[in-house]
Formats: sequence, C-alpha cells, structure tokens
Amino acid sequence: MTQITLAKGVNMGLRKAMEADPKVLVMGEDVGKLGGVFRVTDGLQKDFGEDRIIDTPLAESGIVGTAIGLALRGYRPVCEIQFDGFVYPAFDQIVSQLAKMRARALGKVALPVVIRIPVGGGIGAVEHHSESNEAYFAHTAGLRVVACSNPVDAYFMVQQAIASDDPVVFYEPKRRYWEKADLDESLTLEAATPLHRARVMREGNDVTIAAYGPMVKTALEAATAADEEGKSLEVVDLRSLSPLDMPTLRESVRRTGRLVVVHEAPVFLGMGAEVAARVTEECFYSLEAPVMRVGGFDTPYPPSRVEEDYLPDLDRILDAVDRSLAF
Amino acid sequence: MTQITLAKGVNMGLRKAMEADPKVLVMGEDVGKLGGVFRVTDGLQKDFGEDRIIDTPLAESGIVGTAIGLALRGYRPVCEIQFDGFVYPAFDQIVSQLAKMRARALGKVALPVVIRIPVGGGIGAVEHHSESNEAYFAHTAGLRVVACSNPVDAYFMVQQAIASDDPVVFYEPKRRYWEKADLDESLTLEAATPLHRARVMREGNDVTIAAYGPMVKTALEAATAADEEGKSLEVVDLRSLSPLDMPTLRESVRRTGRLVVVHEAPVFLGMGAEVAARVTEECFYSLEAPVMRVGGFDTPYPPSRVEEDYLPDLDRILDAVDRSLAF
Amino acid sequence: MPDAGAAQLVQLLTPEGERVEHPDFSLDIGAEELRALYRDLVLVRRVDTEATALQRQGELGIWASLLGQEAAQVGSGRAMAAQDYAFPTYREHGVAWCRGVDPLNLLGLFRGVNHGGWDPNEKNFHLYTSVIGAQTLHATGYAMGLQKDGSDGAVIAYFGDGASSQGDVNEAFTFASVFNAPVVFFCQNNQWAISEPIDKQSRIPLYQRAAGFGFPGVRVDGNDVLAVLAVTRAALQSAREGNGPTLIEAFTYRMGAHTTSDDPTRYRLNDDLESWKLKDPIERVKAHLSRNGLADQAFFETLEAESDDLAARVRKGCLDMADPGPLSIFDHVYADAHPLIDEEREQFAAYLDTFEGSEA
Amino acid sequence: MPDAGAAQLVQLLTPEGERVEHPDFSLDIGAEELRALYRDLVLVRRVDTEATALQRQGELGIWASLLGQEAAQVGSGRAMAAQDYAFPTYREHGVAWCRGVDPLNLLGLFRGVNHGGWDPNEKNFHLYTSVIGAQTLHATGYAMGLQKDGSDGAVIAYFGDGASSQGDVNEAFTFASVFNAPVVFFCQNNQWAISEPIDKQSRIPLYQRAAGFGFPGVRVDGNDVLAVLAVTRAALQSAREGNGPTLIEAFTYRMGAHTTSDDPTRYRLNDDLESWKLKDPIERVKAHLSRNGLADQAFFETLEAESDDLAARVRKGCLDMADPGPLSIFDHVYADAHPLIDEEREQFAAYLDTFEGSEA
Ligand SMILES: Cc1ncc(C[n+]2csc(CCOP(=O)(O)OP(=O)(O)O)c2C)c(N)n1
Ligand SMILES: Cc1ncc(C[n+]2csc(CCOP(=O)(O)OP(=O)(O)O)c2C)c(N)n1
Ligand SMILES: [Mg+2]
Ligand SMILES: [Mg+2]
Repeated sequence: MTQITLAKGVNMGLRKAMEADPKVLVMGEDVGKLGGVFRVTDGLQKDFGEDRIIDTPLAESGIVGTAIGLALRGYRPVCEIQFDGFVYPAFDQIVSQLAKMRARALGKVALPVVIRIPVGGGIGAVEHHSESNEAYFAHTAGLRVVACSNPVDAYFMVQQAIASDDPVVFYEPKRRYWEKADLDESLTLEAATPLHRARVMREGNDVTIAAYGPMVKTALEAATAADEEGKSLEVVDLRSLSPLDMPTLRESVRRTGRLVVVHEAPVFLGMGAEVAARVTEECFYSLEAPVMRVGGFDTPYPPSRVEEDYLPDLDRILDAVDRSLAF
Repeated sequence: MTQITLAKGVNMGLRKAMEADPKVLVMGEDVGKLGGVFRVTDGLQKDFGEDRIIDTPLAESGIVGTAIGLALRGYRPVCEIQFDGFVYPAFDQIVSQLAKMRARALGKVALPVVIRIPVGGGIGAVEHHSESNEAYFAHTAGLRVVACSNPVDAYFMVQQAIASDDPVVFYEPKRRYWEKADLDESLTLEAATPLHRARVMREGNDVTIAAYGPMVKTALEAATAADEEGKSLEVVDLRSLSPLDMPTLRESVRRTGRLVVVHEAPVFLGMGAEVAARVTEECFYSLEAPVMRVGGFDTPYPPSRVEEDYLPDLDRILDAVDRSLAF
Repeated sequence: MPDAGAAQLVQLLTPEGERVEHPDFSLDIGAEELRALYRDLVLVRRVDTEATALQRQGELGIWASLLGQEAAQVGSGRAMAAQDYAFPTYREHGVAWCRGVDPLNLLGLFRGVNHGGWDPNEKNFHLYTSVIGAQTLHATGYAMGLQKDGSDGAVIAYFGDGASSQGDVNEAFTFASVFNAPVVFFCQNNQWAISEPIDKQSRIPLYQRAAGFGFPGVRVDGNDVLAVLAVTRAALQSAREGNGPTLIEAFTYRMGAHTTSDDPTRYRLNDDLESWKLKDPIERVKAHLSRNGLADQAFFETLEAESDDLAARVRKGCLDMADPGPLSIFDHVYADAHPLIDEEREQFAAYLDTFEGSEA
Repeated sequence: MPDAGAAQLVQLLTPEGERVEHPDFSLDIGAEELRALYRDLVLVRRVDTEATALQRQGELGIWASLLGQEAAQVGSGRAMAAQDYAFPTYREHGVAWCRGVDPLNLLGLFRGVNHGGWDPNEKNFHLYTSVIGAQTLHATGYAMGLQKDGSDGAVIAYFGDGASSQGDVNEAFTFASVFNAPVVFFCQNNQWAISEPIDKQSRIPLYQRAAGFGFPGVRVDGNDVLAVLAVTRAALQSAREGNGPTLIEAFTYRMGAHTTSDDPTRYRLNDDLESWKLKDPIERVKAHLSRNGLADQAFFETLEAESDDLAARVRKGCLDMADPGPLSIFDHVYADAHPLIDEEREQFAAYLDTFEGSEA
C-alpha cells in the first residue's frame, strides 16, 4: 500500500502504460521538464526521453491533429490539455476527426488517443481555468468520456483509457488533485472496475445521488450530513459519462425512487439532463419525484471570489434532496 | 402577399436589416458574387457593396474572431457558416469569446453578432454537410440559439436576431430552404412573434409534439396522419432553443399529459434531454408517460444513402406517440 | 531542397510541349516513363469525366472534378515511393490513381454509400478529408511517427489555395518545422476556393508562406507533369534525408466548377478559362510525345481503348454499388462494445421488423 | 514601413545607455520625454512588484509579472495615439498604464473579483484575453472597422512568442493582410511560453513570419524603450497611411516566473537570467539620463517618492476591494432579459434567504 494523491495516481498510471507499451506517447504544453502545470507528468520526460514525452508548440488543434496522425501510424498518444477552457481550439479535430474517423474508415483504422483534461473549479483560478465542458464531448458520437474522482480510480482509469482502441476524453478533477488515498500497487488492471462501469460509493435507501469527478466527494459529504438528519443517501459515482452505466443507475433508482444528479457544469443541457431524461424513461413508475439537478448556473463561470456560490456544495445538494423528498 | 421560399425569407430579412442599419454587415465564405452556396445572400453584394457583404478568407475562427472585433467597433456582423459541420474551427471564438465577453466586461460591451448556420440533413450530401449541433451552443451560457422552420419565421427571426444585442446562433433548416409560404410584407417586426417564443402550430389533445427547424414539417405531417387514426396531436414549434419558452411548453403538456420531442441531432444530450428533464420537473404530476425522445442515433451522421433511416420521420414519430400512449 | 529558384515558376515542359531546363530541378526521364505519365493523365481525366456524367445522371450525389489539375496530381503522385504516405483533400482522384486506389472506392463517397471506406494503409493513401485543412495536421503527425520509427518514408499533405488560410494548415507548418518532420506540403493553387479568387486568401504567392515558418517553398507549374514530378521528388528526398518539410505550390487552374453543385458563371468570366485551356496539362505531353516520336499512333489508340474500358468499368461498378443496409449506421462507430449503440441498434432492428411485410 | 533593416535587431539605446543610430528608424526625443518614459518604466515595475507581493500575501490569486518587459510595453504603449486601440494579453500592465487604465482595474481580475471589468472604450484598451491568440483576431476585426469608418486610428494586437503557434494568430495575419487592415502585431518574444523555450515554437526568428503573409516584420530590441517607441510609431503610422499590417517582434526576456504559480527552476538555468540582467530596460535609461545630465538627483528622488505612493495606493486599493455578491453571478450575461437567468437568480436568492440568520 502506498499513499498517493490523485495527481500521482495519473502520473503512475501513465508511467505503467508507457512501460508496458513503447507506442504510448505523452504530448502537450509544458509536459516535459516542468511536468505539466499540475505536475501530473512529473519525472516522465527524464525517464522516457523527449521522444516520448513531447513538449509541443502552443496550439491545441495542432496537438490533437498531430496525435491523430501519430495514432494512424500506430502510436497511442495521450494529449494533455492544460486547462479545461483551452480545449476549444482543438474542438474541430476532436469532434470532426478523432470522433468520426473510425466510422469514416469503416473500421479500418483505430484512433487510440486519450485527451486528458484537468476539469472544474474550486481552485481560485482566473477565467477559463475552471470550466466543466464534458457535455460537449459526451454529446459527440464516437468519443468515450470518463471522469475519475479519486486517486485509485485515476491510476487505473488512465491506463484503461490508454488501452482503449477508441478515443477517450479523460477528465481529472483539478481541485481533487491533492486528495490522498492508498493504492495497492500489486493489483492488476484486470482486477480493476471496468472503465465504463459506475460505482456505488455509499449505500442508502431514501435518495440516490449521482455525481462524478469533483462532485463525488461533495456528494459523500452531503450523505454523511444527511445521515445525521436521518436521511439515507446512496451515492453513485458515474465514472463514465459516455456511455452511461444505466444498469447501475436503474438498479439504484428503482430501489430509492428518487434521484439527484450533481455536477459543476451548467444545468441546461448538462449531463444531468441526459441522466434525468433516460432514468425517467426507464424508471417512470419507480420515481416518486422528478429527477432533481444540482449544477452550476447557466452563466459563464464566475470570478473566483464568488465561485463557492456558483459551485454545488453540500447545502445545495441537501436542498435538492429535501425538494425531492417533499414530492 | 408574396410567395417566398425559406431561403428567400432569410435573404429578404437580411436585406431589410441592412437597409435599416448601415452597421449591419454580412461576412463569410462565398457570400458575395456567388450569394452563398445556398444563394441566401444572393444579390446583396450587388446592392450593398463589397464593404458590407464580405467574402472572407477560408477560416471560420477568423470569421467569428474578426466579427467580434467589428462588433466591438460598433458593427453588427452576420456571419455565414457554410455548413453545420464547418462551425467547429470557430468553436473557441464562439464559446470562449463571443459568449463570455459581455459578462467579462461587466456589461460594458455588447456583442451583436449573428452566426447563421444551415443545419441538418436530408439533402443527400456528403459527410459534415448534414449535422445538427445546436446542443453545443444551447449548452453555452451567453449565447442565444434559435431555429426557424418556415419562410415567414425565417424573414422575421433573422431580423430579430440581428436586432438583438446578444450573440445569436441562427439555424436554418437546409432541406427546407425551398419550402414556400406567403409573406405579408406590410407586417412590421414589432407585430411578429417575439424571437424567444415557441408557437403552437397545430392544436391537439392527446400528445404534444415539440419540434424545431426541419422537424416541424415532419411533426405536422405526423399529426395529420395521426388524425386519421383518431389521435389528436398538438405540435409546438420551439423556435427558440436557448432560452426555451417553458410557459408555452408547460401549458401544452399540462393539457395533453404527454410529450414527444423530435430533432435530427443525436438523442444523447440533445435538446430533447433538456426539454424532457425540465418538463418532467415542472409537470411531474401532469405527465401520464415519460417524455419520449425521437432523434438521430448516437452515431456520426451516416452516408446519404442511408440518411432516411437515420433521420426521424413520420413513422418514428408515430411510434413514439404510440409508446407514449401505451403508458 | 533548393530554394534559390523559388521566385520563378519551375517548368520543364512548356505548354507547347518543349522540354526546357531549370537550374535547380532536372529530370532524367525515358520514353517509357513519359508514356506512362501520359497514360495516367489520360486515364484520370477519363475517370473524372465519367464521374461527372454519372453525377449528372443522378448516380452520384456530387462530384469534385480534378479537371485541369491532372498534372499536379499525377506528377506528385508518381513522385512518391511505396513507403510514402499521402493525405488527400476530396479532389485528389489523380493521386489516388497513382497510389493504386480503385476509382470505385472514391465513387462510393460521392454516391453516398460510405464516407470513404477504403483501407488507408493498404495503399498508403489516407481517406479523403473534407474539413478544409484538417488533414495537414494528420499528415504532420504521421510524419512525426515515421521519424520516430526511423523509417525512410515521407508524407505528402495535399491542400488547396483556400485552405492556406485555415489555422490548422499554419499549425501544421509550425509543428512540421519545429519537429523537422518529413512532410511535403503540396498546395494545388487552382486559384479558386469555390467562388473566391486567390487574392481573398493571400496577397503574395503562396509558396512564400513557407519561408515565414523556416522551410523552403517552391512554385511549380502545376500543369507541367514533369516539373511537378521533379520538384516533388526533390522535396520528398529532402524530407527523407532529414531536412524537414517543404511547401510546394503547384500553380494551376480549376477548369471546371468547384463541384457539380457549383455554378461558376456567377462569379468568373470565361477569359481566364480560355487562356488556361492553352496550358492544358495533357496536350503538352501529347505534343511532346508526338513531336519527338516517343509514341506512335498505336499507343494513342490502345490508350483510347483502355480509357473506354476503364470508363465502362467505372460506370458499371458505380451502378452495381449496393446501398448500405439501415443497421450499418451503427457499425464501426466504436472499436469496442458500446451499450448505447447496441441498444439503439437492437431497438431500431425491432422497429424495422414491425414494417416487415407491411407497406410503410 | 521599412523592412530592409529587419534582419538586424533595431536598437537606439545600448544596454550601457548610449544612444546609437539606426539606418531605418530614428527618434527625435527631448529630455522631458525621456524622463517621462523613465518614469513610466519605474512606475510600472513598481506596480508589478507590489502586485507580486500582494499575491504572496494571499491578496491576489495569481499574478503575471511583466518583469523585464517594461520597455517593450512602455515603448509601444507610448507610441499609440489617443484614437488607437490596444488588444492586450494578460501581461500588458505596462501598456495599460500608458493608456491610463488604473492598475487597480487590472488587480481585480487577478484577485478574482471580476474577469476584467474596465470599460474598454474608455481608454481604448480592450480587456485582458487569456485564451492564447484569440485577441489578435478581435484586433484585426476592430481594425477592419476603423478602416470602414475612415478613421485615422490604428490597432495594436499584443501576443507572446508561444502564441505565434496558434491557428488564430496566423488567421489574423491572413485577414489583416488580405484586408490591408490598420493593425500592428506586437509580439513580445520573451523567449518562454511557460516552460517551453522559443525553439519549441519556431526554428527561425519570429519577425520573419510576416514576410510569409506579405507584410513587413521587424525585430526590435525589446529592452530598449526608444527603439520600441520608434519602431512602433513607424508601424502605426504605416497602418494609418493605408499600408496595412506590420509585425513587430520585441526581443526580450521574461525575467520572472511565468506567473506566481510557476516554478522556473524546474526548466531553466540561471545563466541566461544573469546575462539578461545586464540588458535591463530601466537601468540603461537611467544611465543615459544620468550620464548626459538629463535628470538630476531631485528627479530620481521625487520619482522614488511617487513610486512609493503609487505602491501604497495599489496595496490599499487592493485590500479595500469588495468581493462581489453572490447574485452578481447572473449579471451581464445577456444584454436583454433572459427567462432562465431570471429564474435561476430568483431561485438562488430565495435559497440564500433560507440561510438568513442561520449559521450555515
Ligand atoms: C472548415 C471548412 N470550411 C468550409 C468548407 C466548405 N468548402 C468546401 S471546399 C471549399 C473551398 C476550398 O478551396 P481550396 O482550398 O482552394 O480547394 P479547392 O476546392 O480549390 O480544391 C470550401 C469553402 C469546408 N469543407 N471546410
Ligand atoms: C489556448 C490556450 N492554451 C493554453 C493556455 C495556457 N497558457 C497560458 S500562458 C501560456 C504560455 C504563453 O506563452 P507566450 O505566448 O509566449 O506568452 P507569455 O506568457 O510568455 O507572455 C500558456 C500555454 C492558454 N491560456 N490558452
Ligand atoms: Mg482552390
Ligand atoms: Mg513568451
């Protein structure tokens, strides 16, 4: 058992993948000597060289576009996008090329490219450094989208993402980079939860809370607080946003009859919309209340001095729980 | 009364706006002599000159980015994106700059930029020419997103979009460009339905169908067919996708108790998800069935020889109606 | 890669079919090779003409003609070695031909039965890319991969004059230059981007863009198959030798409409067209062959027959092309299993079954 | 705009404080103006130092220091006429100063009370843009607007060496060139993009990029306020006269960390820093003023006092800055009424009210 942070989990996962397969590359801005602005690639260039840990020109479309070319040549590039708000210059390459090329080629090419994105707010940053844009990619057919919420998942999920022959957008909750957990390094990838499976983090009977990435911790805290008030919350870490693990969600909601979805992204057309629509369709007769959505407001991410008001917190989750229970 | 096509409606609306305000500009690829690939800007350069109808270099980020600069200087640029699938190179300028600049400036600047996008399939085109990407923009705070479905709306709505001090993504259903309707040119803009209001196109009692853009016609055809089977469908043209006109939707759904949302875009995180989630929350006790969603499949838009299978049609709408009624 | 002569249009065969010398680029070429090039030019034009006809008859949804650009494509296509790799736009039918891709593969896309669908690795010819400029980055990345592999292959990235304005193309220039990638940027400046003349994209000749990124640029007569061959060979060789990228601007003219959906009478006059007809890429080779006794009547007649056969095969193959089945929509979206796709496929299959035997 | 001398770094004042001549760029400047420039340099550095200190004390979330780039910013900022317009990155505190923007306005963003929030049109100084390169297109569009208006204003677009790789910046070059827009592209090549040295962005000097787009490029000693002033004035004048864009590469060095969050010891050695210290943009002006008797002890002492006062005012203003209220989140998202925003504001206000008087 080693105690690791979430950032270290990704770092160790990358290292494992690179050791296992010489075709795995890491590319992005400042991923070399600096080890990335969050130090996620710390030490990798020293060990794997500039040929495999590639500091690129400052151009996101270029990063993803050349990664596609490298993938076509048989490499498995892992692209680091420095902050969530800087992925948009690469949008065309991601949605028109990366996502669609396999179907275009009738399956004759594979695009095993991972796009790592540190995501979300809560770190007191300036504009563009705190965004949650997973809905854009989850709406895009051809991509897989996952979000890790803890160090151990970070370690395994990044390896699974790299092993996937499909392109994966891999979200890392930046304000949880320094959260710690124990990792049993002897565990193999095969023993890990499959990449696209959700996980019940805490069992409960009254209301299901579905969250992912940075909000899982908040949801668990809310569950603890609710416990004291005698409300039993079940917390599901979605982990995979596209595809969604509907069996796990269905099973939980059919049992509790109530669902609250929580994310940092704006509510309007956020992941909560899809989860609500789908769960409602599949569990119509089990639901005692409409699915409640707790998320960021439908505004640009605000200045950091007011971000605590913007971000869903324990109280806003409990408020939604109460509204659900009031139905 | 003049009979016009939808393409002509946009053309006449642009002309009106340009006559009324010398600050209105049209810019894009091939909008000048050619009049755009759909001839929507036909004849405008001849009358307004190259200074106001601007053939730009082939670069969408450049088009939107310079339009922002022109707006900051007091102009009201209308950008034409040649096809839906070619808006992504401008994604960063749209979501990080156009959408957010007013909030960034604490309201001290206005960004009256219209992005016109011919949208959707059904015209037998090759890849990237048939996409429905409204969910990306509707999820983006700071933008307004509307879709016209008929020639008269096209004429008025494009003028309203240009008059808006906020950025507007304006969708034109390309396979309806040649649909005809009568326009009473004596009507003023003030008399027109407000831009962000939905419209009940056909009244009915059993199920509400919400559609927009190209699917409104299909929904109306479905309603006619259903009528023959004794089912009374109410068809709502959403018209505005962001913001949604919830009062109109609520009123309809509370009356019928059932809702089917139809669009060409993939279902997963498409507009239907938001409509379903929101309507379910606001009309929980009125709904006799979960909101049904009929849309494109969660795949890339397929080759044209199979697009009729991909696109929602009358039968798939009626199938959803039946599934709704079966609850 | 010589840069000196760049200010001038490289030409080795005049429109009248005369061989001329160029200080920087020379070509040692025998009669057989010349005839082979001529054959390529004739056949790719014939495929193009047939495709245009098929479109008019409703068999293709659209067609992007290469008319006038045969020399640029055959010259560059024939300059490639087997291990080289091409990343085309949507108009590189002549390059496809040189790589050995069956024209019927191209037609599938324009007919709407697929979005491409040939195996790019079979002939080292990537799928057509219609988002302007995007493929230049794929080409650069692929070239970076070749470099890492220590391969002696090189890459050609095709793009148009209009594409030179896209951010992606300029980012490709930066990546290729910084990583010294073995890639040749081959710009067919046919002087139009749909209705926009070249001066809407640049106020100076395009080959000069390269210097701004630190690599050589050359302007070649794009209607001269020999010059294109020589210049492209030199650029590929330079890439192979570790000298990094080159930009080739093949100066040519789009003789037809942008695509069959386009109507060029709305935006350009006939004059240019007339003067460019005199520079036809095929006529000059024919004149050269005939005048120098490098090909006899029999050669031309045999080729004519071969051309007719090819056209007939293309036509028949097109008409025979099966439409994809409705459930093909769900194929190949992902490599690995995907529950949403599986669910939708299953539901749609069940839905389609409800019509079985009915008329709907 | 002269292009001839471009191959050489334009310099008018040596690091030792000696005036030198340049064949293409000259500057007639009196003692008073020199002292004013010196004052600007000193004061912007002082604001910067104070802001860095405020960040260390937790009063700012982050700060992007201009240390070492004072001359590039003051020289170009002072070259602008009142009607000219600047589009900055996130580091142009010195340009802001020259435009008359209160430093406290800048601090608001870094403290996290707003994302900018000054009125760009008050001082013709646009908001800071942190998405690399995006503002170069806004600047170009604004310049196109000036052109349409028949205004005699011109625009400066600031960006860094790293930004030169972004598609947007290259698209801005194309648009500016094709439309002959009155815009000066001012690149502060401080030789680092966070941890990446300039050779990760370009293998040739950046000013040469301009030639590839058909407009002049000049490399100027970015630590020489006089040379920057002269070159920028000439470029703005050229733009005003209808000659279109110019690219200025101000060759300088980022003396500090990228931002206060950065740790440059991880990626660069001290040597470069030491040699660039000898080229300090302020010291050379001081030496020039002193050695030539253009300023006396009293001037330096007064300036020192003014500098202290400014720092104190900045510090106090920063500490006094009120946090925005929670409901401000909903302000200014749209110009016109928006039902979703209104609903969320109302619901959130009601929700906040439930805590009124409680401890939560
Ligand atoms: C990103 C993008 N924007 C717009 C288009 C629409 N479009 C297709 S071809 C074309 C013109 C291309 O001109 P050029 O690069 O010169 O190539 P050519 O067609 O002349 O071969 C345009 C604007 C597109 N395919 N992709
Ligand atoms: C599109 C985008 N990608 C990445 C970043 C993160 N980032 C902020 S500053 C910076 C380096 C910029 O370098 P340069 O352009 O040289 O300007 P400098 O900071 O040196 O002034 C990076 C990569 C960003 N802000 N925007
Ligand atoms: Mg062209
Ligand atoms: Mg820099």
